[in-house]
Parts: sequence; C-alpha cells; structure tokens
Amino acid sequence: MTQKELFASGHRGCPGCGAAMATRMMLRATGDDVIVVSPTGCLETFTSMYGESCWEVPWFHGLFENAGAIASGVEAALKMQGRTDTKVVAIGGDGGTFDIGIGALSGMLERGHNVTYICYDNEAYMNTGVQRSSATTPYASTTTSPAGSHSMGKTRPKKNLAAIALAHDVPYVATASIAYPQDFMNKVKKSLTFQGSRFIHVHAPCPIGWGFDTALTVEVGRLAVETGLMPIWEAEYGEITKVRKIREVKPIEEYLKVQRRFRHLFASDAGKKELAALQELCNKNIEKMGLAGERKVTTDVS
Amino acid sequence: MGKKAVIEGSMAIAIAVKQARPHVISAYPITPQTHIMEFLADFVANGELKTEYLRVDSEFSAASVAQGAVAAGSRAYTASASQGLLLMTEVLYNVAGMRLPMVLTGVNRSVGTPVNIQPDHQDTVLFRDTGMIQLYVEDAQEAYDAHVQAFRIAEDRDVLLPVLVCVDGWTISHTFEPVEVEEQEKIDAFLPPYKPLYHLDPKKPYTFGSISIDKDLMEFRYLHEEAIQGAKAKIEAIAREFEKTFGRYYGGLTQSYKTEDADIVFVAMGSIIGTLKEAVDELRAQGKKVGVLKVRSYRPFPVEEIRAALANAKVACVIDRAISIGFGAGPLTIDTQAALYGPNAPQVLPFYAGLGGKDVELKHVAEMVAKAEKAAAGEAVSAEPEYVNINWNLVS
Amino acid sequence: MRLNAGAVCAGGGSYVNKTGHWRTFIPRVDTDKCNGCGICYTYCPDSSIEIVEKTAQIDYDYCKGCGVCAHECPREAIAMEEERK
Amino acid sequence: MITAELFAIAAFADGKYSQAFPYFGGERRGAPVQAFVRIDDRPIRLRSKIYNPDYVILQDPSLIGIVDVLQGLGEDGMILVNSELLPEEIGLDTKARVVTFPATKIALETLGVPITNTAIMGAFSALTGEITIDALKPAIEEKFTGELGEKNLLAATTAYERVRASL
Repeated sequence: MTQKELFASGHRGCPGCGAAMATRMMLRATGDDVIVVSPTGCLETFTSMYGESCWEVPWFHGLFENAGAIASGVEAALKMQGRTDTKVVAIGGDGGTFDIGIGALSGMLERGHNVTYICYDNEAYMNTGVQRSSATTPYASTTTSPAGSHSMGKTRPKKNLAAIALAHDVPYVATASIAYPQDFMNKVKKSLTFQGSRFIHVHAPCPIGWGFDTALTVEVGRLAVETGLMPIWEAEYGEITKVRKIREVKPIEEYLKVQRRFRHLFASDAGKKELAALQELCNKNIEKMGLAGERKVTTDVS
Repeated sequence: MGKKAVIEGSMAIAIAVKQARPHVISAYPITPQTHIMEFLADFVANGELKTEYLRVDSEFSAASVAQGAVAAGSRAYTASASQGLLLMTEVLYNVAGMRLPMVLTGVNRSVGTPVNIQPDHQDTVLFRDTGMIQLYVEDAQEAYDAHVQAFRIAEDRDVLLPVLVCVDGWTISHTFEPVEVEEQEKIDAFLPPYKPLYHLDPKKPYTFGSISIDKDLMEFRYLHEEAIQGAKAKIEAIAREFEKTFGRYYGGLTQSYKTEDADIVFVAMGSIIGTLKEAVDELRAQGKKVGVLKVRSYRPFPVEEIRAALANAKVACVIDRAISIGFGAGPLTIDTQAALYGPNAPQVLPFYAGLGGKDVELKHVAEMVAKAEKAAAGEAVSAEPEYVNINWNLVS
Repeated sequence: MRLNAGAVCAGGGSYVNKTGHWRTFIPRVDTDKCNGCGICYTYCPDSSIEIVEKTAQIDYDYCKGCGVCAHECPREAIAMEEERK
Repeated sequence: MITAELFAIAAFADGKYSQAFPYFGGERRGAPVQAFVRIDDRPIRLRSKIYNPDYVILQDPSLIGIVDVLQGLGEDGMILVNSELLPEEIGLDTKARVVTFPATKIALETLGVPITNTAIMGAFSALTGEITIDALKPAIEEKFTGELGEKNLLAATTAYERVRASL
C-alpha cells in the first residue's frame, strides 16, 4: 500500500510538522508526473538545502510573493512544449498565499492557468518566528500580536481566502485539513481533473507556533474541524457542492485549551468575551455552511 | 538580404523578439514600453507569432512568469521601464542567481519622484549588482540586432544569465528610422531553439531555488562572477558572428569611434552616442581631436577595453544619464574612474546629461569639449560633475 | 566537486541528513497489535514509516519522535518510549 | 505624429535617410503635440530635438498665439499652415515664407473626416519637393490598407495637384 516516496526523509522540518504532512499527502495524490512550485516559507526552508533537497519531483522556489506567477509561467511553457500531461501544483503557506502572494495568486486564478494551488495554512509566519498573518485565528497570541495586559492577541478576523478564490470563477475550490488525509488527497486528485485554476486551502497545525505537544498535530487539526472553526467544503464551478458534516460538534474551548497561543483567554475572566466571540464564530460557520445537519450547538462558555 | 524599412524602434524590438520565437511572453503595461508589447500582441492576434502571451497582474508577475517559463525549459521574454523595472528587482536578482537565461528589454525612463516619463538611465543602472548582463543600444537597428544577440548570449552554456537590453525610451522606442529586418531563416540559423542545462522535468527532478548557507554561498557568488566575466568574450564573439552573418557590428563590450588619436574621448551609453558621433565629426572638421567610446556592455563592465581605448587620451568626458545620489557622480563615471585608476590615466571629467529627457544638442557637446580642452592644456578645471543644459534659474 | 550553476540540485539528497538523533522519545510498534492499516504511514511528517507485510516499520534513521503515529494509531499499536542514547 | 511618421517613410522611399519622433510630456488626446522629422542623404545619428527647422507644419492654426509656432524658423524657412485664410490673414509675424492650405477641407472632400495628415503631405510635397509625390504612395500604403489607403492617397494627390495648380 505504500507508494514510491516523493517527499524524502531527512528534511529539516520540526517534529510533528503539519506542513510536511500536507505536502506528503499532496504528493501521494499527484503522483510523480508533476512540477511543484513553492513560495518562500517554512516548507521551502526545511526541504531545500542545496544538495540535500527532499523533493523527488521537480520543484521550484522563487520568492515569497510570486508562486502563482511562477506556476503560471511553468504551465504556459509546458503548454508550448506539448508537455501537458505533466501537472503543475503550487504549495505555499498562509504568509505566501493569504498575504504577500495574493496578487500573483489572484493573477494566476484570473488568467485561468491549469494549476492547482494549495495553501497549507498554519496561521502565522512560522518561518520567521510566529508573526501574525491574515490567516491567524482571532485572539491568538503571536509574536507581532502578543497577548498582554492591554491585548487579547490578534484582533481581526481570519481572511476567507477560499471565498476570494471562488470569486475568480475558477472551476474548483476546496478546503481540507491534514486531519482528514483521504479527503484532502481526494480533493487534490479531483482538482487535477479540472481544466483551469484550482485552489485548495488545507489547514495544517504547527506544534511549535501554536504551542501544543508534537504528537497532537492531527488531533488539533481534527478539533478545528469538529468545533466548526475550520469548515471543510468543496465547490465546483462556483457552487458549493459538498460540506463535511460534523458528527459531534465540540465546544471551541476544547480546541483552544490545548494551545499555548490561546492560553491568555483562560488566564482570567478577561478572556470570556473573546471566548464567546470565537464560539459565536464557530456557530455561525456551522449554521452558514450547514456543518451540523439538523443538530446545532449552543455552548455557553461562561 | 533583409528588408530595410522605416519603422518605430519598438517595432524593431518586437520583430526581433518575434523572430526569436519565445514560448512565453509576459506583459504588463508601462509607458514607454507599451508599444513593444502591443506589437507583440498584434503578432499573436494575426497568427504571425505562436507563443503563450500572458497579460499579467504586475511587473513582479511579468518577471516571475518569464522566470518560471525559462525554468520549465522555454525561451521567455518580458519588458518594462522605470517603476516597473524597479518592481521586478527582487525577481531579477533571483533569475540571475538561478542562472536562468531570460531576455528582457528595459525601455529607459527616469524614476520618480518627481514623476517623469522621459528617458534617462536611473532605472536600469539600479540593476548594476544583480548579476544580469546589461547591454545599452544606440539606435533602433542596434536594438533589433542586440535583442537577437541577447538570446544567444543569455543561453550560452558558459553564460546562463539574464540579459537586460537597455533602450532609451522615446528617443529610440518611439522614433521612426530605417531598420533592416533579417529573414526568419537566417535568424533561426543564428539563434537555434533554447536547450536548457537544467529544467523542470519529472524525468529528472531538479530542485530550483535551494538554500545555500555559509558553506557554499560565497562559492556560488564566485561562479556567478566567473560566468559574467566569461561572458565578456562571448558578447564579443557573438557580436562578431552577427557581423559575419548580417554585416553589422556595434562593438562587443565597447565601440570606439575615432578614439585612436583622440586627446578627448567621450564615454557614454545609449542613444546619446549618435549625437556624440555627429558632434565628433563636426569638431574634427574644426581640427579638434575628439572621439567617442560607447560602453555597450555596462555589466560585465569593460575594464580592459576602457583602459585600452583611453590609453592615449588626455581627458575622458564621462556622460551619465543617472546620478548615484549621495556619491557626487554618476554610476558610469564611478566605474570608469575605477577602471582607469592608476598612473598615466587620463583626467576624468564627469557630466550629467539627459536626465529625465533633458535634451543634449551639438552645442552642449561643444561646451563639454571646450572644458576638456582646457583640462587637456593643463589648465585647472573642476572635477565635479557638471550638469549639462541645466536651468540654473530653477535651482538658485 | 564543482557546484551546479544557479544552485540547482538533484532531488532526494536529503537522505544524507539523518534526523533520527533529534528524538527524545522513540516509537515502538507492537507487531501483534499492528494490522498495517497505514494511518501512521499517512500522517508521518518525516516519511519514515513504511508498511511492510501488513506491519508498520519505522526508519529510525529519520524518525524525529514526534509521536503523531502513536497518538493516531486506532489500535494503540505504537508506544512512545524514552530513548536510551 | 502620423504625419511625421509618413514623412520619414516617404523620404526613405525617395532613397534618403530619415528619422521621425514625437515630443511627449504626458498629454492626453486633444492636447497640442509636437513631432520632428529629419531627412538627410546620409544616416542620421543626431537625436536632439529640432530647434532650427527648415519647415514647420502647423496642422491646427488655433495654436497661433498659444504656442510659439515660429520658434527657431529662419528667414529662408517656410511654415505651412492648415487654414482656409490667406497667409497675411492668419497673423504670423515672420520673414519666413508663410503658406496656407485648406487641408481640412480637402480631407473632408476626399476622406470624409477631418484628418489632415495625407492632404498636408501632398501640399508639402508640391511646395518643397523635399519628398516626391511618388514616394507618398508607398508610405500611405504602408500605413493605411484597403479603401482607407486609396482615400488617403486621393487626399494627398488632390492636395498635391491643387497646390501645383496654384503655384
């Protein structure tokens, strides 16, 4: 049941790295006839020491903000060379995708290149030391949105990048989580069957940046989904066609409590408002996306 | 024989690019680069050119798309000017460091602020230390020829570097003049399809854009410098081969015009060379021993050629169309002075001319020569850069 | 050996970098309990688990000891032990 | 600029060297623009603007008094103005030769639109002989195709013949 490993051992990722999991799963789904493009980020840094690359597929890292454009150029060249069987996939973190790379990504989506762009979302700039990104969950403490006597962490909502991708009228957009590998791999595979640009947002917890035990990467990822914080869905040609139902909706506290970045919310009563807001966010997701079917959760966090 | 006709400089460039048969062209508009990209778009629309022509979202993406295409094994082209080139800066360092042979046109235009759309070299000299090759051309014909040569130079296995062909905006890009356009078959013979050393291919999976730490970063820099120094001989050889094939030669790294017996030699780049040559002929008719040294390759910088060409000169008048603000001279002056440093070097007189499109007329050249003559005669003259054709009323 | 132009290198060279010594805890597979379902293989961020003859086999040269495999194993067939070095 | 471009092409067709370029400072459509043409028997290397023209062509007479259209024009030079007025009526104070010619009228007659490039060229050719009427044909054909080319050629030749007849 194991296939040829395309993501070689010996990379320098942290133990329990969610980004590494996402990448391995992605490569299992794409197979070896693929060219992968990555922006700058953790994944790039820990995989690509000169002479010690762990990529067993052709891989290109340009800059932080241009993976979408590089992938476009690669795809255009393949088209001219008649090498259209070879797939082009980009994978980058939330910093390189939600923030600095959104221009190039939007350009790629607008032009409709045959590329699947995958954003592994670990909710902050982990490569440079856990600075907040526009993907950071509200009220998380990061090194540039630290919790303190006058701060409850990051104050702004998480950018809904998948919805922005969807607004480009591309044929396939999906969200996923490393906690559900089969679902994610199926989505990668499925994306490759569409003509045009595809975007997949995969949630990939980071034990170091979020502050949890390295064994819990998958567990934390699962909790994000089960609380309704990270809705898992799929859209084809602009319509949401599938959502992942949550069997038993869990209160957001279960997710937050295991992570150091939310510790300040529980340190005193001062965090109650924020906890309630986060629960409300989950409730809204559940309701809006229909994640719980008939069941709806109202957990009182006070 | 090619066909000679009066065409716009931008058209000459667009035809050269078309004849190079690039797989990918990425375009983002900026004045005065737009005509090149519009002509190329027309060629695609008419079926004259089969290429992936991508209208991208920024100059940053324009350079990146071309980079990705070259890495995938295709020939690629882009062009920009001024602020657009500046936006490409980070990408162009990356392309050069990765040793990817792409060709781009820098349609020279001043850099803001203040905003100005007219030509000078403030934009392209910025790329001095990127490790790209930079060629400056004198007229539309040379712009055509240099683009054909640029792909050959860039893709040479011993070079593998991006080439930035610098073309003065308006003065060349929007000027109509006679240009000889060669037959496609002859261009094809001169410029065979791109065969990459490394490219993105699942059959042989390479990693591009890897990390290098202190154990080998300096060594990679050594190889980069070695390649661009080695490119000097290639630039010359390819210019000579071009001459043999098409009968035109503009010099390799430099071109000397009546410098052999000259006491005063102008050192300059770009379209001002034509005016200087014209002035030299007029001044020689008056018995003045004046010549012009055209710096065609700004990077690699032709240190040896400059030393040789100026060996017998008394004064070198270096004309900069850019200022290294804060140094007190222009980049070409600084580099020329460094190249000439040593005993028996001619006196260097720096001039700023043509900044932001400020016109340079024959009379201004004569004024520069008058100053140089004083210096040549041993009279003390200021070595501070002189602002040619400046309106002192506006600054005093 | 001369470096490649542009720092382009062949893939898969990372195997020279054995990361096993990063570990504090070491996963041990109980071969009686393991049925080779492959969940650990799928999650392993270091590509250091293979399923051989319906049993998980850990490559200790590269396993960093994160413990995800043990935590996710539905049959509790993997235990994390403190490693004696 | 199209007139300048056509001049350069026509001069080249006459076996001469030529150069045409615009002066552009960022104006939008409708603003007055300048363009320059050099014609010579030898290759043209000089790239400065033209400060002492032999000829000035003024396509829009409403610029008189707004722009110094005579700037640099020597006494032996000529200014050709697109106007139905007589030379002495248009208010140009110069010792240079002033010629008026109703290019807009001819353009409307031949093209149906007030685009004066080719009519002006026909007139200029007849007045100066600097470019031949024969050379205008390939220049116009290069710039305009089909019916538009024929009409523009008609504009040029009509203008040429009218000026010749009046000389």
